[in-house]
Amino acid sequence: MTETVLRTGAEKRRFNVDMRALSPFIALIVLVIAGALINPDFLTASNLLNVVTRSAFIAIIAVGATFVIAGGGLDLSVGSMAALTAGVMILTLNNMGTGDMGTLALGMLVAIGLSAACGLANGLIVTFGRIEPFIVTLGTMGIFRSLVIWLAAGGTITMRNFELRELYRPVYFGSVFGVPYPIIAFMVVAAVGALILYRTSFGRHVVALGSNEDVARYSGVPIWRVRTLTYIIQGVCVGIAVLVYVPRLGSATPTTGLLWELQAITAVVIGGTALKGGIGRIWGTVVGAVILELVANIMVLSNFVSEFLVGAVQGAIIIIAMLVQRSVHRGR
Amino acid sequence: MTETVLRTGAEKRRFNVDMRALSPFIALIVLVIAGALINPDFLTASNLLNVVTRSAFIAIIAVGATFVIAGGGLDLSVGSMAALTAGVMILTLNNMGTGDMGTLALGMLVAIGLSAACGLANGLIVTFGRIEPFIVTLGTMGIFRSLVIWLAAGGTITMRNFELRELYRPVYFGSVFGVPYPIIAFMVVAAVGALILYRTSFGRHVVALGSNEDVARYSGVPIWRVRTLTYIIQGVCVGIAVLVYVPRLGSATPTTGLLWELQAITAVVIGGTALKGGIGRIWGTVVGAVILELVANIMVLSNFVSEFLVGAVQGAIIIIAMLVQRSVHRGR
Amino acid sequence: QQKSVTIGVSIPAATHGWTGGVVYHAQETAKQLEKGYPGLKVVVKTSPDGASQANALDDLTSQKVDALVVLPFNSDELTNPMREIKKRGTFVTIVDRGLKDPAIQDIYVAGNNPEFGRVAAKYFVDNLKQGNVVVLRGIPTVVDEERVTNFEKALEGSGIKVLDKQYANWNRDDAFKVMQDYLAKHPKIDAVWASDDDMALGVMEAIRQAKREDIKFVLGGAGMKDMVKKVMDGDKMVPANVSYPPSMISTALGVTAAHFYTNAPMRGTYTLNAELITKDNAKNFYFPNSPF
Amino acid sequence: MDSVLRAENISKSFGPIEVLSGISLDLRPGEVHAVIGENGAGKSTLMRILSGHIPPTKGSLHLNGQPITFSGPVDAESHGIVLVHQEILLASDLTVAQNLFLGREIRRFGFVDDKAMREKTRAILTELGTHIDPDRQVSRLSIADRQLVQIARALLVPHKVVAFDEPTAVLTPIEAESLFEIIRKLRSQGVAVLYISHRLNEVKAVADRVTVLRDGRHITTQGIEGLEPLEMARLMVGRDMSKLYPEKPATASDQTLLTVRDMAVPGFVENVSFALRRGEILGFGGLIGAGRTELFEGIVGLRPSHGTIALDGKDVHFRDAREAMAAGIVYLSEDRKGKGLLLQQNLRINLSLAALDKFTKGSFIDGGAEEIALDRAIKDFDIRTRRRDLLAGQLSGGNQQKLLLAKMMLLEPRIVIIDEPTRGVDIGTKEQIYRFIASLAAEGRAVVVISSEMQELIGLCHRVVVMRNGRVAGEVAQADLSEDSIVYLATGVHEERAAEIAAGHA
Ligand SMILES: Nc1ncnc2c1ncn2[C@@H]1O[C@H](COP(=O)(O)OP(=O)(O)OP(=O)(O)O)[C@@H](O)[C@H]1O
Ligand SMILES: Nc1ncnc2c1ncn2[C@@H]1O[C@H](COP(=O)(O)OP(=O)(O)OP(=O)(O)O)[C@@H](O)[C@H]1O
Ligand SMILES: [Mg+2]
Ligand SMILES: [Mg+2]
Repeated sequence: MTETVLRTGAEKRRFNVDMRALSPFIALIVLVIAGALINPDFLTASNLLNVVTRSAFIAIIAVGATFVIAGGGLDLSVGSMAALTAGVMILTLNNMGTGDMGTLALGMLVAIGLSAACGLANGLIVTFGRIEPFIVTLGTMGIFRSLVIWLAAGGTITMRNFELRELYRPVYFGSVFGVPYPIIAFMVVAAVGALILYRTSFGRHVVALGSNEDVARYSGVPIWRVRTLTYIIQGVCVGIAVLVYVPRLGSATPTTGLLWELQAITAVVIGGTALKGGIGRIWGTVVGAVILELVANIMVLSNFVSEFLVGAVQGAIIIIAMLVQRSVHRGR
Repeated sequence: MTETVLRTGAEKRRFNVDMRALSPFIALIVLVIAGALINPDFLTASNLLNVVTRSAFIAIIAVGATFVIAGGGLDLSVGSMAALTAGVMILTLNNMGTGDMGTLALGMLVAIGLSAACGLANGLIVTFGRIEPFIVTLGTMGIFRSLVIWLAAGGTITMRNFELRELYRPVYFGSVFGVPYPIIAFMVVAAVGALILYRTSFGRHVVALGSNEDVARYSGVPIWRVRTLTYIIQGVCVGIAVLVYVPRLGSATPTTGLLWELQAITAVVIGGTALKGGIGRIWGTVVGAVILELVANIMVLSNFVSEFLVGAVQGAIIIIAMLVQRSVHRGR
Repeated sequence: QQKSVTIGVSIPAATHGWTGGVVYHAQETAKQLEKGYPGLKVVVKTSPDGASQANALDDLTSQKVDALVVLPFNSDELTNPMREIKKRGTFVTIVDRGLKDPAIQDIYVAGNNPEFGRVAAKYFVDNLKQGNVVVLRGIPTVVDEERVTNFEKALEGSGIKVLDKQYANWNRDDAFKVMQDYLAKHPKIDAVWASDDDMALGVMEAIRQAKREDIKFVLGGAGMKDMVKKVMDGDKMVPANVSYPPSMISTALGVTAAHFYTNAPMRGTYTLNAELITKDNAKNFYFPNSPF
Repeated sequence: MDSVLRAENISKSFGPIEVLSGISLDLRPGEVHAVIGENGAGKSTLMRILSGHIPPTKGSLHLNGQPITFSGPVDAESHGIVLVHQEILLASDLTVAQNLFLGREIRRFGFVDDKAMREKTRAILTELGTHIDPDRQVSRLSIADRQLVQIARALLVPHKVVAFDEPTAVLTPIEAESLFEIIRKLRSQGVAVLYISHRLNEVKAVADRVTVLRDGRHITTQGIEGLEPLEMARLMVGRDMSKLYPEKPATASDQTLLTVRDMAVPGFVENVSFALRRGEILGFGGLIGAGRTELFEGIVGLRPSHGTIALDGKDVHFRDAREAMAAGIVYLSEDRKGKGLLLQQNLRINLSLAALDKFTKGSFIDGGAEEIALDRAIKDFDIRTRRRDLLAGQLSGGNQQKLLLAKMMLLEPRIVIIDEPTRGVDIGTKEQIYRFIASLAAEGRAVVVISSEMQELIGLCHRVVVMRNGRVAGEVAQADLSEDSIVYLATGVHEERAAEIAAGHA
């Protein structure tokens, strides 16, 4: 008899957990409906594809941020890291000069390598220096940003080789069966991220680390390695985002990636990952990134908000979206 | 017998604790020495007074942030809140028109009232909406910032009344016995803050809340009230900072207070308060704010860093300062 | 005899294309001038916002500079601090954004932001005559506000209608996004005022992606070399530009240095007006070595 | 040389304080070796040294006759030595199965094999006699369930030595019995079991040899034959412990202080009514999960609940613990680490937290008064701390419980609700706490004792209400108090018999 009581309890709970993971999607749907009401152009395929496509950078970066945050860390340097990586990648491409696939591949390799190295640096300082990640990555944020500005001598780093640009352009603007590459890229990154976070020991260890470092240590989790790896994953995600970013405008400026860190963290939190660590929701994060971009899109499409107040409405919408999510939880 | 063991143990322990609380001061001293080596002008009384004086805004705001963070919260909206408060205060002063003390006092009252109200809003949404403070205050950050932009119609809000400006100027530029008012202001704010945090039930409750919300709840701590109050204190601190800020530049712009939240949080963390809550070090925070301003000052005074790389050196110095602190802990 | 003069330079940090250009030119000119005038020392300092700039000014004056060349973030904010500095007898040169109290500035190298908006508007009136334009604004600042209000004022009474205006923060990425959204929202746009070359580049990518034929041209501003090159080459989408050279800081530095090393007093206002760059005069504005 | 693990002259100091001095201990395969001692005697510290969690300051360990030093708990585990901690060490955001296999996940094709882990988890939990859902998040388990998960985790690796640090403190007799079954099985497999408990009857039942520690020193190691609990208690405390329970105070009156009617806590408790009288000690019995904790959390406003509560005949409703406290009702949580004490703060701050108003002069806290109160609490509740500036988390488990008691008693409540008052408390202190509870009743206050220890309910209470599945199953009056009567009501076996008892005395 007790048996049945316990069982039903468990059933009920599992359902609840799903609701919780679903709630970002609900917020998304509410937003889409709101958007459609505000402007009929909103629901056109091209607009929606545009929005999702350009949420790709933040989504990809935020997948990495999900690892870092689920592991109890924080990375504020991603925006500057993206700018630096983009800058160095373009400089590499420019210096190679030739407009063939090989050059492009080399440039991509450099980008991924550099951003992984930046992530490694963050990870090592955090783990071995035992300094709050907030401070470490704030510091490296300044360092990376300055390096771009210095490389660009205050100006812009632009892809010079026209052939190369045309060769590379489709990576942002092209599509297969109507699905733009950036969307494919971020779905793949999210899927791989989800696979790693949910289906590997490493992912398990990340969450355990974020949940309770002592327990993780006693359980034989190699915490230093795991923590450093989360930052490296973050770095690699930044690198991938840069690969998709560069073909869009073909340049890196001192403003590239400004405030991306804030957007990435926001996407992660909207997606249901707790900032204190111990929970990681990759798909929620991706939805969070799309939500952010949607809100901005709706703001431009709507006609009744003065451009001065766009930020206010945007802020209010995000808070309201979170309240909606909350009430969904509690309603259950 | 046990008794004697008790006492000496206590002695030793207290010393240990002091070392930890002292480490920001050690970082400060190291920086001062570095500054003196880099430029002899650094050690002039006027330069040092300047630096400490202008660290006043961030220091005052960071005292409030210490409460919020010690209580397990976070407030990203302080920079925009400062801009909004400054804007509304100046508009009030302009609309009163008269250049007497009464007007000024009214303006000040409006400033404190408004910022306290902003803090209250943050607090209520966080506590009753049960949303991550990160998201809530990111939202209100956008809202407050937009409101300034809207009030300024994209331009600047400037104090028009010349008499009033002259009347108000000394609040930033004046001094008693050679100590500028802003320094007095921030010492008073810090002292009051320390008194509240360390010597009142409310302060205890804040720390308890940040350490473990459940324990606080089971111990009869009115957690909603306490949490909301920390945000209100943060608001009031922003208001006070604005009172010191406005006479300096006499205007508020859409870019006023940009990134102050980051600086305030950095000051708090440098000062030894943990971002996860449960510890609050007011004096450490103040030192943290001074350290930040010192680093910027040293950057301006030094002549061998390319302008493009200032940010990099600044970031590196902050990380190194934290490493120094850490090794001081561990050496003990 | 050796004359020892120190000039402090305070400018905004290189946070976007144009200010990046300013920093570059300031540094280059500083080197040249130091070479040209023995005994001259030029100290260049950048600041990320108005309050920091006030701090940097304090710090510079505490190092006993003879003259200050300042490109203020915001003239309202800096008027007071500059007055303090002036009182101490420092020679003051202001660039681009004039102080509220003109008595403070010994030399004023004026950029003309209202004119920047007006010149752009005139180009639209002259070349489009009739039609719909969309506007991308910069970062909410006085500079942006002066440009945009004067642009709109100058359009009044013409057949040109501003369909939409949004902030894109003088940032390519933001401009790209805002333009994508404009394109989704407005079926017929005749031209775009991007008000800045960085933003214009983002706008053009968005247009190219959407393959829209209705847009006749994009007018940027500030004379970035890539854009001037396009004007020179006769690009259909970029028929013109409005100059707003970041090198104005060089002019200011040169004049200030000359004030100390030549006997002629150099006080007064030097206006560098916003000028329309077209295919005909483009080569005068093209500096391939500048980073901007 | 037939010892698996041998400790020689182990000493351990934290700073200047030596908490273990010169302990030697040898463990033979196939024996259950109990370690007993007062709170703070150093039992847990010794276990942590044996299992590699902390290094000894002096002395050495020998595994199978070879000297060995462990680099950490993982190293010790790889040598077959595992420890079930006194405190719950689980990652609360992970599920049961994930915790069980943390750091040693089963993998298939490089990915974690959740299905296999779930099955194994279910199997091992069933063996422990529980049906915890392997996919349940640990933060949603009751403490008892968490303890079971922790035991399951320890038993998962191949082991030669298993140390249990007060495993039964949070378990009810039924679960404890399954655990003993497992311990006996381990013994028959040649595993050496270290067993710490304050329940001396259990020690008598399960142990082969007993080691007694007092104040960090080794007192004796003896075979279990002829060693009766009473003698164990004497060895531990250093004095005779003939009488554990005080006389039940005769102050139980007819004057009703608190009436609870139709109380419901959604999801946990339904339709509970009872009355509490002045000067009485009312017990609440039942199995784990019966909902006793939730009922009282609901009553004092710590959980959403509905029903009628009348205090002194007047209807009241508490929205939070503060209001309940103001009305003179305090609730002491069973979860002292999670809900009772701030582990990262020192004793003084913990002690005064609930009753801060009593320590404020003007608007400021009087630190001196706090220190005096701490001195008194240390004396009154016999909190064994060799340094008064420790963090609460550094106190031994039993002493944490005493600190929690001291903290709540500062409020001078009229109604005291104590959830598992003597969990992890040594027998000497138990006696003190019982006397203390009796004295509360004697002063005319009312006390509710929620306990899973039948003996405690029987020895201490005037009446016992027994709950089952969130409802009141019945009430046992003083004259009928016996383990049987409580167990019948709690489990619901022998339905007719239980109904009889309930009908006879309700
Ligand atoms: N990290 C630490 N720092 C300082 N003292 C400590 C620390 N850990 C434990 N102690 C002290 O060591 C002594 C022994 O503690 P231990 O936990 O071993 O006791 P115990 O015998 O397990 O008691 P209990 O039965 O209450 O669990 C106690 O006085 C305790 O306060
Ligand atoms: N936070 C929670 N969320 C969901 N279920 C919970 C939670 N805490 C406990 N439970 C479940 O609620 C039931 C009651 O738990 P609990 O053990 O606290 O009852 P109890 O009668 O007080 O038992 P005892 O006092 O003997 O430990 C159990 O089935 C437990 O698993
Ligand atoms: Mg113990
Ligand atoms: Mg319970």
